[in-house]
Amino acid sequence: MLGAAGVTDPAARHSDALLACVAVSKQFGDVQVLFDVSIALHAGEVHALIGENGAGKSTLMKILSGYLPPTGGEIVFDGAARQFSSSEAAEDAGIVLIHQEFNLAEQLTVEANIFLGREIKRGLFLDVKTMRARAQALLAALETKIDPTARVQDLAVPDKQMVEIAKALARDARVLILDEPTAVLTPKESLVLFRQIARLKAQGVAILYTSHKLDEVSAISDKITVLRDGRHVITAPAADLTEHDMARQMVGRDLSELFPPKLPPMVAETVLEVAGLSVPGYVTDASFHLRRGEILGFAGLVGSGRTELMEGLMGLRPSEGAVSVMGKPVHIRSAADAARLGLAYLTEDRKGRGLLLRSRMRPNLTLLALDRFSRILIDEAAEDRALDQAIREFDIRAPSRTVAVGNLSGGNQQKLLLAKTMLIEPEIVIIDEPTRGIDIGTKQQIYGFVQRLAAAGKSVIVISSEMAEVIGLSHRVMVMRLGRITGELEGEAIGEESIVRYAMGLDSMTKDHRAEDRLHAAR
Amino acid sequence: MPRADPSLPAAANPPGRGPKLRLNLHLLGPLLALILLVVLGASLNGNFLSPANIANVLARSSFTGIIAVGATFVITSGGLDLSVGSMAAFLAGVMIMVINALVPQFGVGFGVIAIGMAVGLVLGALAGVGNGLLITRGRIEAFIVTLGTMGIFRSLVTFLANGGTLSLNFDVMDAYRPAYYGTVAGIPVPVIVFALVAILGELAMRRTPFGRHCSAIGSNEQVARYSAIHVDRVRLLTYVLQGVLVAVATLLYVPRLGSASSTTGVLWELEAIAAVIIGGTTLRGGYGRVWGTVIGVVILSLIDNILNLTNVVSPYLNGAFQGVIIILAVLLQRSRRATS
Amino acid sequence: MPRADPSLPAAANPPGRGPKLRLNLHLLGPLLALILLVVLGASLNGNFLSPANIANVLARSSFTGIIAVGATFVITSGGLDLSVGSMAAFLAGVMIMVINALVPQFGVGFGVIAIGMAVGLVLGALAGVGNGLLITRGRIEAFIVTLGTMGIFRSLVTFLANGGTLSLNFDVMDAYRPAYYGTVAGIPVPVIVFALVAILGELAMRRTPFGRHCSAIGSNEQVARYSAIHVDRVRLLTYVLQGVLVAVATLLYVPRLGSASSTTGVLWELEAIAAVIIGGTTLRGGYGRVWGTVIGVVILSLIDNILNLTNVVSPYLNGAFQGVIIILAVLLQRSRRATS
Amino acid sequence: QDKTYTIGVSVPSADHGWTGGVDYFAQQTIASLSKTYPNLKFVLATAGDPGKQASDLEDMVATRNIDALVILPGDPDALTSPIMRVKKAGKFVTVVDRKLSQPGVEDLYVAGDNPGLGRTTGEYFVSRFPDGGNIVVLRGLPIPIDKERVDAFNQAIANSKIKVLASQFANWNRDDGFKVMQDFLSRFPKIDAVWAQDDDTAIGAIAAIKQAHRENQIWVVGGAGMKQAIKQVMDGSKLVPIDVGYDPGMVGTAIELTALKFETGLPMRGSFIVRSPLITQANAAEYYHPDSPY
Ligand SMILES: Nc1ncnc2c1ncn2[C@@H]1O[C@H](COP(=O)(O)OP(=O)(O)OP(=O)(O)O)[C@@H](O)[C@H]1O
Ligand SMILES: Nc1ncnc2c1ncn2[C@@H]1O[C@H](COP(=O)(O)OP(=O)(O)OP(=O)(O)O)[C@@H](O)[C@H]1O
Ligand SMILES: [Mg+2]
Ligand SMILES: [Mg+2]
Repeated sequence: MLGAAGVTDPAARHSDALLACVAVSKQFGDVQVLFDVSIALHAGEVHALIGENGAGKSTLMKILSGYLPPTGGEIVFDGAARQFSSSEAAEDAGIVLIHQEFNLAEQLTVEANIFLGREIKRGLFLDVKTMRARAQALLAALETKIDPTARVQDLAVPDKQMVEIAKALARDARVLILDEPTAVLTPKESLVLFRQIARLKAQGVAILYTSHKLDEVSAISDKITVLRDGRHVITAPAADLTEHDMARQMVGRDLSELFPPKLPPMVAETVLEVAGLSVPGYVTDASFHLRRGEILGFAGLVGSGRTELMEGLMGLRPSEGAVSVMGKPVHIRSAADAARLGLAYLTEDRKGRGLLLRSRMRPNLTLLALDRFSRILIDEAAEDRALDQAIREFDIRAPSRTVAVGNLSGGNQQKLLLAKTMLIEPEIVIIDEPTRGIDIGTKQQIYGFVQRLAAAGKSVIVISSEMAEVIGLSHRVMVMRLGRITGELEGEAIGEESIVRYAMGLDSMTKDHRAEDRLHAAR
Repeated sequence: MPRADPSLPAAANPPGRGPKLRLNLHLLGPLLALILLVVLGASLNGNFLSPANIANVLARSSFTGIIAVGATFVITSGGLDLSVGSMAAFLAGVMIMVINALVPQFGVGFGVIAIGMAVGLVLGALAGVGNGLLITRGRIEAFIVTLGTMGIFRSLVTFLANGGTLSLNFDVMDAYRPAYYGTVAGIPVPVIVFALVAILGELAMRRTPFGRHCSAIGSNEQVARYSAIHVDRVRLLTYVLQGVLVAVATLLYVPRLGSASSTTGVLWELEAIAAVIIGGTTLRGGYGRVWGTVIGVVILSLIDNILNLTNVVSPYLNGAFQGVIIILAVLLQRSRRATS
Repeated sequence: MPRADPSLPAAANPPGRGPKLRLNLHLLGPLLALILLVVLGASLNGNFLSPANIANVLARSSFTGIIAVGATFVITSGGLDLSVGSMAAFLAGVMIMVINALVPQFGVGFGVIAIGMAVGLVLGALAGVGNGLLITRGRIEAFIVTLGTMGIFRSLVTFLANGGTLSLNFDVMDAYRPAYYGTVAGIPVPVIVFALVAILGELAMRRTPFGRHCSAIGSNEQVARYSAIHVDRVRLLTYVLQGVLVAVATLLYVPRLGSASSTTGVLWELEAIAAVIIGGTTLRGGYGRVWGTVIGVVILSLIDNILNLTNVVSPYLNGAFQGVIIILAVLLQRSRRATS
Repeated sequence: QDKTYTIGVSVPSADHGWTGGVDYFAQQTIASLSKTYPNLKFVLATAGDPGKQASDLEDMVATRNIDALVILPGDPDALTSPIMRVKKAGKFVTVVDRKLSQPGVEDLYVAGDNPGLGRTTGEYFVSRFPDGGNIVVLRGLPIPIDKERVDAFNQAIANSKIKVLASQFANWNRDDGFKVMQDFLSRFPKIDAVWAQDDDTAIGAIAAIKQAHRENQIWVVGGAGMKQAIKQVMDGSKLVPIDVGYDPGMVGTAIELTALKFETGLPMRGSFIVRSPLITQANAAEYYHPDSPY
């Protein structure tokens, strides 16, 4: 259905672009992050913007949608140079941005968020009935079952993203800009989104889209622009770029195979044994074990309770069940208990649970491992050394060491979070969505890092909604469904189809439920 | 609710037992505390439930009540106003002076009172504008601004009264008295005004964009800004509303004793904030409910009333009983919520 | 004014030219206000800069100063303690009663005073534990808990004093007096204690895990919890620290006036909170600096001192001048930061 | 005389009507004395709590070089020690109204008579209720002054048949007088009289009594001699039959006496007691000053 809109030659329509920026640059303090970037968006066209973490994608999108003023260059909208004084002005013109970071008022209901600032009124009063009905309709179109009267703070991360998308759809956009909308979505939900994008495109909406999932990019976009270090590298029809090309343009060199070959798992003792763990309301009776040097994947659909299981295990949620670490039964009542036993957990919610956005990198990095840096007083020099090392080891690209973490690009925040978690040198590390928002080059580094950890005798649990990641990394995979562990796969048996079978429940396993097929169908 | 994919669990509602029940108990928390207090009062003194006593308590609640409705909006949007008590004293003082000054010329009549009222309301709004502009334009913490204006208003009224008491002209007082002591259909006028303000406030909070914007700003200012809400304007409006409501409270206060002095309205700000929080609004902003505030105000008034209706161990310990009851009233809500 | 980056509040590092310069001005804001006040004072009265006056001002800042250091931790971790003033009165009352009761048996001596001090410190810690547990275990808003205990402590001291004043045995007073009026190397003892508390506080805030944990909790409790911080324990500790520091302030207060009554420590809580905020700590938590608080306290003391240096228009307007200066002091920092 | 003298005046801030009167009279006296004696300078400070008042004394000594201090100590026990320090610094000290906890500190004592106020009132109540009566007491702020008055009152009525139904703090404040009285009226069907201790409180109490239409069954005694109350006594009100004076103007007397010491060089020493007189319809005119704010 997407193909119906057709793709025209981009060069021919450059002049009649709906929204364009010409030679735009942007400086934060002394640091320039965009250099003379030009890009043109056309009605009825999906334009993808790709680049490494910190390349300036989000910044460019914010400039296009009036959230940030450019420090140079101009914005052309509808054929005329426009200076949007604020995001309101841009939104009034029909330019809508879905932020990379959540942009929802947590204490308000889903419906209130969707219509925030654009409430429908009857007389003086809100027309709650109409808004609720429309919200319901929008959410239904997105194939989610989110209750419009639920408070956003009670939603899971992917559901929040769907609300965010619904909010944007409610605003009658002429230009829709989406900043990594699928980073927190599973393939199934992504497909729903892509159908909406196709619908809007057919209606003549111009769409700018960014993602680190290059398969998606080549599946849905008509045109692709690559940014590297704040500079425009290339704009080309999607058909002309393979995923491999994209990656090379982004990184500036050829990338080797994404997943390094798996090392055979050591034949070693069990370091973690979980029996009958339940997290009331989320997980029932989960049992599994983890061996030294092993990478254990956890797969499942959104809402299958993987996060809650691990949070229960880590003492971050009330849970019951038997846990033993290194053969000794333990009671983990808090993250501190877990840390003492050598367990670390990297949260999937880096903004809400992972990082202090207003603080700098240094206090964030050492927060979890602070006792390693202090007798009575904190050794700030040692902290600085740790930061140096983290920046090197995880390739964190920050404009300066003193920048507030909230001003780092999303991917670099994720790297910092990873560095923070690893700083306690855990024996067992649980990584929830490790590469969320990470560019393809860095992904590779992270995979390599995980494998080195395992090779060094540490044990790793990887929760991921990216099937390829679970398959490519894990020695063994546990699959969850509806809060229960429904399957275990090992070695050769690990494969997309087998995982999906367990994740969906065997009986509902039919061909067109398969994520990969959907992706192709969308194209 | 249509389910798009039967293989997925219900997304929004966690599968735990009875989310509805939990919600209701959270909602009913302050009400429960109120009911317990009423039962306590009734068991301690037979006159507690007499219509006269109930009318007294409610009428007295009306001043801080009306102010607290305003405070609900201020706090919901993440602000604070410490100046309300002194502002009330100041407005009352000016109103009295204006009316007294007009009487020689215009005689005693409704017109003079109306002018006095109008002056009070306008001045209240202006005071709110002052607070609001210092906070939004000046970018100064609301705590500091309103601590400052609290001192300023209090000083001004002391200065105007020359350290003493400003008293309303005795003849005007007679004409104005019904505004506090009068009843309509057996209900004291201040209670009616309070009820009106509360109902309008609840409607505004729950059913108007303004109310929503207040919670959005209190919940996350940046999100509000990104959602095309004029954050500064809404925030300013909450302080203006607060100022106007302080003036409304003053309109009812003046006819009660016909005087204003440096002791008028002392600690009303604490009472108002406490009522707002007891009612379930969060001090950090983002969520507010006016009806809860109303119950909070009545709870606080009842505590005083009950202490006056019984012989406690020693009047020196009044404050201690108040403190304990306030904490218990809130603890009750919390633990109910936790165990349900 | 350049449009601020909407993606983050201006907290850590606002964009625009010269982040270094701006940072320094933000840092130096309260200091600047202090310097201006000193210049004002010196120009109004030649004796302002006399060692005696400076010693007086600093010595009397020490009470609220020491308390405000504690409040800096409480507020940084997102809490609030309204009970400190009444707590000080209560602790002073109990200390005096204990000492007076011991004198007949043990005579006047350092031992008796030491016991009194120990009782004060232990009781202060316990009071802090009480506040802290109600807040962390009881899950009640700090505002409500400490509003309640504020009433309770105030009542208790009134009760203990039987509505009057508790006075320290006059002979003990003679022995104890140097704790306030004495000097070491020319510096008054309370100033030395205050300086010590401030230095230790600044170190604790900036260079210990405890200080880091406080700001982490105040800035995002969830992040703190996920970072293996015992949120409730740290929060409890801030209230205990606050209680102990209130006790330390009381140890210096008792030898000054030798008495405690229901008027002791009235409004110290407001003064302490105001000092903390003037000093640059954010009321919503997440960022605190002890040295700023120290400057805030001195600024507040200086305002009183300066008002005593000259004949102002009317003593009734003192409060207005205070209010204006407080607002100006903060406005100055803010606009400096904005325009630089 | 060419030599100039500075007199420091420290009084409590106007936190209720009576202290408002004190502040007023202090300012008036200072204004008129400054005019009469150009060589006299005055420093006036008002304080809300004992700590602030002690600070004011320090400031007067350290920065204003006072020669004499006139002080109405908010809490005399707490201020004894700071006043002694002023004395030790060689200043002339006049204490007003309240007795310090140590004898012999002050040079001059212009004393009010708080127990006297309670006693006089109590005796009046006894005289009105030879066969007993039900009364309620509205107290002031919980500070020593209130206690002295109430203790003396209780002593005066101890051997009578008067029954104190209840007593509660009304903070020398009209609003609190109104509230507490409203509640007492709901609680007790039969009240014969009210001791409100203060005329402001009495005004609040009277408003509540009128609201309940019980003004013919109850009478009210306030205290301190506020002009409105004295007017009512003068007019023969049944509701307010008497008042008991407690003149805030005593501070003015003290300032004048202190000024005279410097102007006349006479040795000023000793105590002047300002009585708390019973003000009845017969003598009310003597105490009525319509121009005073109090
Ligand atoms: N407000 C700001 N202040 C200072 N630097 C900033 C600010 N916002 C962004 N930056 C910097 O600008 C650069 C570009 O960031 P941007 O968020 O645009 O990257 P991105 O391409 O979206 O990366 P990612 O894929 O990780 O999301 C980064 O180095 C970032 O740290
Ligand atoms: N705070 C919350 N309140 C109520 N329900 C929640 C909350 N957080 C999550 N849920 C619900 O709990 C279930 C499981 O959550 P979640 O989606 O995090 O599981 P998951 O398997 O970790 O998924 P993924 O890791 O893919 O996001 C979902 O039904 C979700 O809607
Ligand atoms: Mg980005
Ligand atoms: Mg998850």
